[in-house]
Amino acid sequence: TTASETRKEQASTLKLSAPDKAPTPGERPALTDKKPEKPLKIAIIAIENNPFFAQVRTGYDAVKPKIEALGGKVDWINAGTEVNVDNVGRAINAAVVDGYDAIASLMPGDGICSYIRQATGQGVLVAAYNGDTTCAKESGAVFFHGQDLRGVGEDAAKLMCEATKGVASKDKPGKVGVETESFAFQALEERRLGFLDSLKKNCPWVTPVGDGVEYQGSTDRVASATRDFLTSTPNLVGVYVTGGNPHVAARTVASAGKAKAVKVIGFDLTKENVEQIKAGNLYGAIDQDPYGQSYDSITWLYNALITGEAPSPDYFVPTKALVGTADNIASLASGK
Amino acid sequence: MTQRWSLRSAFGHVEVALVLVIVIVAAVVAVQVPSFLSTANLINLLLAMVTIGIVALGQGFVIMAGELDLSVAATIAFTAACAAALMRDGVPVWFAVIAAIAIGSLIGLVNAAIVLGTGVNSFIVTLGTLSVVQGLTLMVTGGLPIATPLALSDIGADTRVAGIPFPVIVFVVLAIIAQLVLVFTVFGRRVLAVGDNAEAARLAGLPVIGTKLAVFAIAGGLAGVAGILRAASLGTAESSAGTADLLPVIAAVVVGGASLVGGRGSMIGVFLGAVLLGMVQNAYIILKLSSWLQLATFGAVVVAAGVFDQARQGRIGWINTLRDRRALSRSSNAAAVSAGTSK
Amino acid sequence: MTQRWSLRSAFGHVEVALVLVIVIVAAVVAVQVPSFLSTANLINLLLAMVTIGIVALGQGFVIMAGELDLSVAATIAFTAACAAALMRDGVPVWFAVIAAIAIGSLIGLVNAAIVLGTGVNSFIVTLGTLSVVQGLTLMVTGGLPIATPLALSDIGADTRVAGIPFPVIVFVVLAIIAQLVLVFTVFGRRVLAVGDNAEAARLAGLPVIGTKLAVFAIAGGLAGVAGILRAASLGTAESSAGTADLLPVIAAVVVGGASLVGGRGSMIGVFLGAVLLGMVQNAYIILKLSSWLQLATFGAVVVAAGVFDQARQGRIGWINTLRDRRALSRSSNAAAVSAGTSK
Amino acid sequence: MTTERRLALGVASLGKTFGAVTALSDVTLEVEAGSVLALLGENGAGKSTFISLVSGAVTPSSGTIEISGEPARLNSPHDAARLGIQVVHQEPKLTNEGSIAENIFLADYAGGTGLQLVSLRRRVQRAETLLSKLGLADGLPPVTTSVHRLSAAQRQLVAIAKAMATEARVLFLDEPNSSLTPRETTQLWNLVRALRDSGVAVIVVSHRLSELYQVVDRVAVLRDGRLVATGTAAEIPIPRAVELMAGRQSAPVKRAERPARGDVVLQMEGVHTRSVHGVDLTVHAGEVVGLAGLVGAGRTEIGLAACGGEPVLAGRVSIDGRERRFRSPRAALRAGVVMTSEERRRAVFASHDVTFNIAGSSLERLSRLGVLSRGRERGLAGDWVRRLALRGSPGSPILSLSGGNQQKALLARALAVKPRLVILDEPTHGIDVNTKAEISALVGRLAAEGLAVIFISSEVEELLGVADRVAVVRDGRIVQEASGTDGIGLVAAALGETLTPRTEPSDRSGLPS
Ligand SMILES: Nc1ncnc2c1ncn2[C@@H]1O[C@H](COP(=O)(O)OP(=O)(O)OP(=O)(O)O)[C@@H](O)[C@H]1O
Ligand SMILES: Nc1ncnc2c1ncn2[C@@H]1O[C@H](COP(=O)(O)OP(=O)(O)OP(=O)(O)O)[C@@H](O)[C@H]1O
Ligand SMILES: [Mg+2]
Ligand SMILES: [Mg+2]
Repeated sequence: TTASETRKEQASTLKLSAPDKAPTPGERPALTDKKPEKPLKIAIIAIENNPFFAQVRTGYDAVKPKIEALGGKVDWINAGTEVNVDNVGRAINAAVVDGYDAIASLMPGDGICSYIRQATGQGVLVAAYNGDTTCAKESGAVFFHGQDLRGVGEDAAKLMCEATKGVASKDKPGKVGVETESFAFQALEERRLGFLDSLKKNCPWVTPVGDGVEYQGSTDRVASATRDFLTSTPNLVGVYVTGGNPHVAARTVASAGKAKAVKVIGFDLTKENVEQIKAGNLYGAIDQDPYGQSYDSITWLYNALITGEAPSPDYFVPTKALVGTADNIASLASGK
Repeated sequence: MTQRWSLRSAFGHVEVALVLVIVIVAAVVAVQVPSFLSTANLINLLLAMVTIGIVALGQGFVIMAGELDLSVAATIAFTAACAAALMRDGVPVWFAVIAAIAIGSLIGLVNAAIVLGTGVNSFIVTLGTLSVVQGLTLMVTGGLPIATPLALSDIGADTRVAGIPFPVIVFVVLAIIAQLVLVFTVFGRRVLAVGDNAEAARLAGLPVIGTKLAVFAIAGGLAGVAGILRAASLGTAESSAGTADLLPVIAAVVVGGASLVGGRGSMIGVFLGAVLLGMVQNAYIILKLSSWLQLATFGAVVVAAGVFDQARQGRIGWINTLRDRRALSRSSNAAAVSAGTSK
Repeated sequence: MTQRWSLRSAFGHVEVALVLVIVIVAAVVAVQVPSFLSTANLINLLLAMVTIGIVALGQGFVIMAGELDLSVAATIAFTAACAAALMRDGVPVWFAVIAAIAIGSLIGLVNAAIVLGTGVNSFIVTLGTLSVVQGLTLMVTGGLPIATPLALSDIGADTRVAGIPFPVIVFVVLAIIAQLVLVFTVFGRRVLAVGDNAEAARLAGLPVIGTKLAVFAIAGGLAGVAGILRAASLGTAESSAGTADLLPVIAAVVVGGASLVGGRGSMIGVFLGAVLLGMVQNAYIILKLSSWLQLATFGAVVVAAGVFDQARQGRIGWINTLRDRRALSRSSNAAAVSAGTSK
Repeated sequence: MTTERRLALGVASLGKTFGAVTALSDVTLEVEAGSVLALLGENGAGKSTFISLVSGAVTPSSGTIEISGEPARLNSPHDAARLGIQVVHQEPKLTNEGSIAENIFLADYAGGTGLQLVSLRRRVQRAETLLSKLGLADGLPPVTTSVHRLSAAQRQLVAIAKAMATEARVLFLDEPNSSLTPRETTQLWNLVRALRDSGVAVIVVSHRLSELYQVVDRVAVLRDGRLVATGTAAEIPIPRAVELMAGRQSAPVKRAERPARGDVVLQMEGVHTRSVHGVDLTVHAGEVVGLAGLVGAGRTEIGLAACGGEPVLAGRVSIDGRERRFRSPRAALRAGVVMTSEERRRAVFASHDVTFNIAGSSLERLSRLGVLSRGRERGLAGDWVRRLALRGSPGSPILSLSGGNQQKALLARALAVKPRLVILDEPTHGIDVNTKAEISALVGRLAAEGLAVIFISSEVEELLGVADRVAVVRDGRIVQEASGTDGIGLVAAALGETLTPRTEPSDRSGLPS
């Protein structure tokens, strides 16, 4: 059989009944108390080498004992050290071979959907988390739990507009430096492009410096690009960081004595980012509920395996996009 | 001496040594997780190394000819992006496939032309073109993936012949062809001669320039093949697929026993090198190793393969000396005894 | 002929060629954006290259001695993480700094010991240890950055001496020391001799093993220095297992004119190579280049620096041949005339 | 002999400059088919350059070349090969990893698309056939052996076989016998005669004039890149040729008077290495001990064992009466023992200048607290350049020197450390007659000052000229020692060969066919 035929046959393999309403973001979903009839195991595919995934790991650590108390089994599979299609795809394949009944997988890019298709084709229940949403659904994933990347890019732009109210206006246009981890990484491009679009819509007087620059995972280059923006752009009012380490940009702005004039916005409420928000160096960071990305996804997968019920009538179950700024950071941080 | 020779003929080829390492690793893993040796997993393992493996075959030719091509890592994504863009614009699939391979070869030819025309070390030239090709990929894709048409997936991983995914078949066939070319054709011998001693090759009238152009073109073309197969399997051409492949590709070639200064190597070795690396990556997922152990294990296997190869060739000087000394003292004891009697 | 010679003596050194390339790039950028040449921007530019530059000095010694050390890219993060962990546990700052450098050197020594003890190519060995050290970093940090105490930032980017950030001063001083060591000391000579022809150096009574141990130790130690300075500037030791620094470090050395096969190079060249790379990265922010042009420009400058160096040395074969041939046809016309008369 | 004069090669006003150096200028020369021409000249006279130009490896700066009466434009060695020009280069140009057979037939890979198939078995057969036809098979291991396992002499044999593998009209031999022993040289000359009689023009470069004159018909002498004389071998006998090469009358080199030998410096007792089996050897201060032997006999290995270059597996090595276990040549250097390599390319620092190469072993002496005194370094190099009449300035890149002058720089490196014992492995390899005499004299003088010398050479005559004692090595053992002027017979006998009496240049007899 050729692949085009198989692909057409898809989507019919999994039959779940959908509940009437979507779960409320933010609240932790309830785990069904039913025990599995036969041994059952669930895998979450992730990586483990950065602060964001450390938070994802805490959600996993919390849900694992609960499910194991019921007689299920949950495993964390390290896909490697870098989130890319090859690594994650390899891990999905390995999990299928290893006989997992359900897999929660990272979404490093559209390419991963072919692996998901393979897995669902073999009757494995797959959920997608963290990353892109578009093609996984057609590939048979039961739900996607994560950020609406373009949406949060737009949110970040709105936040930037608000942050720069005091320093830029129609009459006094300002510039924002964009730093992206990679121009070629899909999720980050969504965040970057969403930001640029929305900036144009919401406060056209704040414009980006070129397309932005790429820092390829190097903190040195976050720092140096920030310094370069500061020196080369007199009317710089903001810095937007799409990937990891916005706290480095915040710190660099602060040590240049420009924390008042230049607002730094990024993603994720990691320890370092929270500190910089508290210090007033990072204006805000948009969180994507990393705890829930694992906790919720695994819970829903278990429920689906036991009850045959999907978490939501919709495929896309967004995480709560918490925006952490100086105003609410104390309560947010203590709420964790 | 005889003992050393018999040992050498047993482990006479890098291929045999690698097969041994592979068997050992496989046995160790299979004891922990029996499903490691299931057909499905073995197929996964090969499938995971198709891209790296095919590109490594091309890199193998380049390295054996005494050069290095870092840019292939970017060519994989670029050719796939070009083909996907062409198909999106209505060009027939077969034509786009040929175009991808041709574009890859063209990049190879440009690399070779710069290297040969200016005498700049190929490491520097291709370090530069690596970046340029990455830039071109962004220009074509705008940073976002381009979906490929359904028809292309007929050459993707989901198409199986006798249960084996099509890309794996392509990889194996290409490895065999590459090995035959290297060993049995004039071109293959030229590659090794040019890589070994370009001056000697030139003086013997071998087409040094032509050979170097060819190896770079082959490397680029094979990167195109890899790019297309990857896009076909994934249903999309990624624009990122970048420098993550850089080191594994070179690692496969050198673990496969090729000399980094050129003149020596085997394509079956490259194939086995890729399989070994793929296997280790697969194993640590199956064994659920923690991140740090994954990295440490991977590194250790690379070093171990290198050491094993040296030991096999009897090239570890101090081991040889120790052995020789022991052998001699044994025989001279015997001699002393006989000398004692004769005196 | 004389003209070529005068040209050569003018561009007699790779340093001069690089300075020229740097001046040209700077001029081109400054014409568009005058602030490019502001003190603040020039300091930014140097500061951005401190990590890469310092590590490149160490890599320079290794490359000139005929080896390669890929693992330094991971040692930067590892040493910083170890130092940060020590400081977190209450160890005094100065001690942690020394420990970081010592740990870096130790990793270098381990690399050298494997290379020398087994004869495995240093590319393979350090490809392996690169991965192992990345693993160890994760083991130490658990993937989380470790904050460094405020006291450490006294040697960070925010501390300025005469307006110049402390790390930049360290970088410049180290580059000068490295150049002096290379040119004026016995050790420097040994490095170049060993890298040129290790077998000859051995028979000539040079301490080949000692020299190679030393260059790897220096490279590791300087990676430690770079790691500490980075942590001091960022206020935190990153655990990222990335290899983002790998290629730039090697690029700085080879753009700086060192021969990849060893035996030839200059530390001022390495310094200028790093400056050139940093300048290009800085320039495209200043010039607001689009994403794909950023990559393409970077690549083009790397290739151009290589070509410039070759041209300076009069090593571009076909240019020489053209010139020779033109000279020949002129003189053989003359000869034909005289031959014609003599017949 | 032949009635019609057929020109195989003609050059007119040929010249070549490298940068500021004029290597060859205004050479006009004709070589007949079916003749053997000796191309003579001191080191750096331009012999190799001449060959490079005529064989298409280097583009001339001026002049014209005719092959078989046709003007030829040689853009590559391939062009030259197509016109029937074959070269045995001074440094064998071989691929290291390739087998002997593959190297011999390397040129088979020259033409075509590259998609033709190669037959490994046929290549091996052809190589074996060719080698036994040429009589070179004895000196070489199986033809499937990789070249990197061969000694310098064996590589030279392969290079000769390689040149003979194709039908040549003009054959250049650039120092083909420089590491060959008399037996192999005789074999080679037989080959040359056979080729000459089949109408090939052979041009031979060699500094071993007495060997060379056994085979040549005509002689051409180069000096400083210019052709200074041509004539038959009878017209230019050896002494005249030597004079022409030097441009002056050369005083016969007298053997320096040496005081009685001093204390024992080196004592080897029952030394074993990989290929040395129980060697006893004593060298006194002020004594020159020669090591003679056939290719692969183990002379180099004995030297290496004495200087820490090869691990000693058993036995004792003592210096000045103290037992030493040198772990490396460095340790030996500290004890005053140095060795020069028989192979130039394994000994030069190729990307550096003459000064760097000469000072290589003396760095510690030229420095204080690890800081090198460049002034003293230059002084040292300048001294030795003068003492050895090295043609080239201390600042010139070593590779721009002619082969012989590179050899001098290497000699200087070893002697500059003021050793107690120096082991010279083929030190006059590729060195011209006058310089060779100078080197012999220098070695004599140094010995007279108390230096102990081991002198390894494949030229028996030279050995007997310089050595007080000659030890003959066979299969890793010392089988005979001889001294005095009548030693030559003994040594020759021990080597298992009769030294051919010097044949007259016009002698054409004794061709095996
Ligand atoms: N590539 C080069 N660059 C600069 N100078 C060169 C080069 N090749 C040769 N020369 C110079 O040309 C001159 C002739 O050298 P050549 O090698 O022809 O001498 P030769 O007669 O073969 O000497 P020998 O007997 O030592 O081999 C020498 O002065 C040498 O230094
Ligand atoms: N690297 C090596 N590998 C294998 N065999 C070797 C190696 N080096 C030397 N041999 C062998 O050791 C023996 C002694 O070699 P050695 O070089 O000492 O001889 P030699 O008398 O100096 O002769 P030559 O004229 O070839 O220099 C030879 O049989 C040679 O083939
Ligand atoms: Mg010569
Ligand atoms: Mg020898």
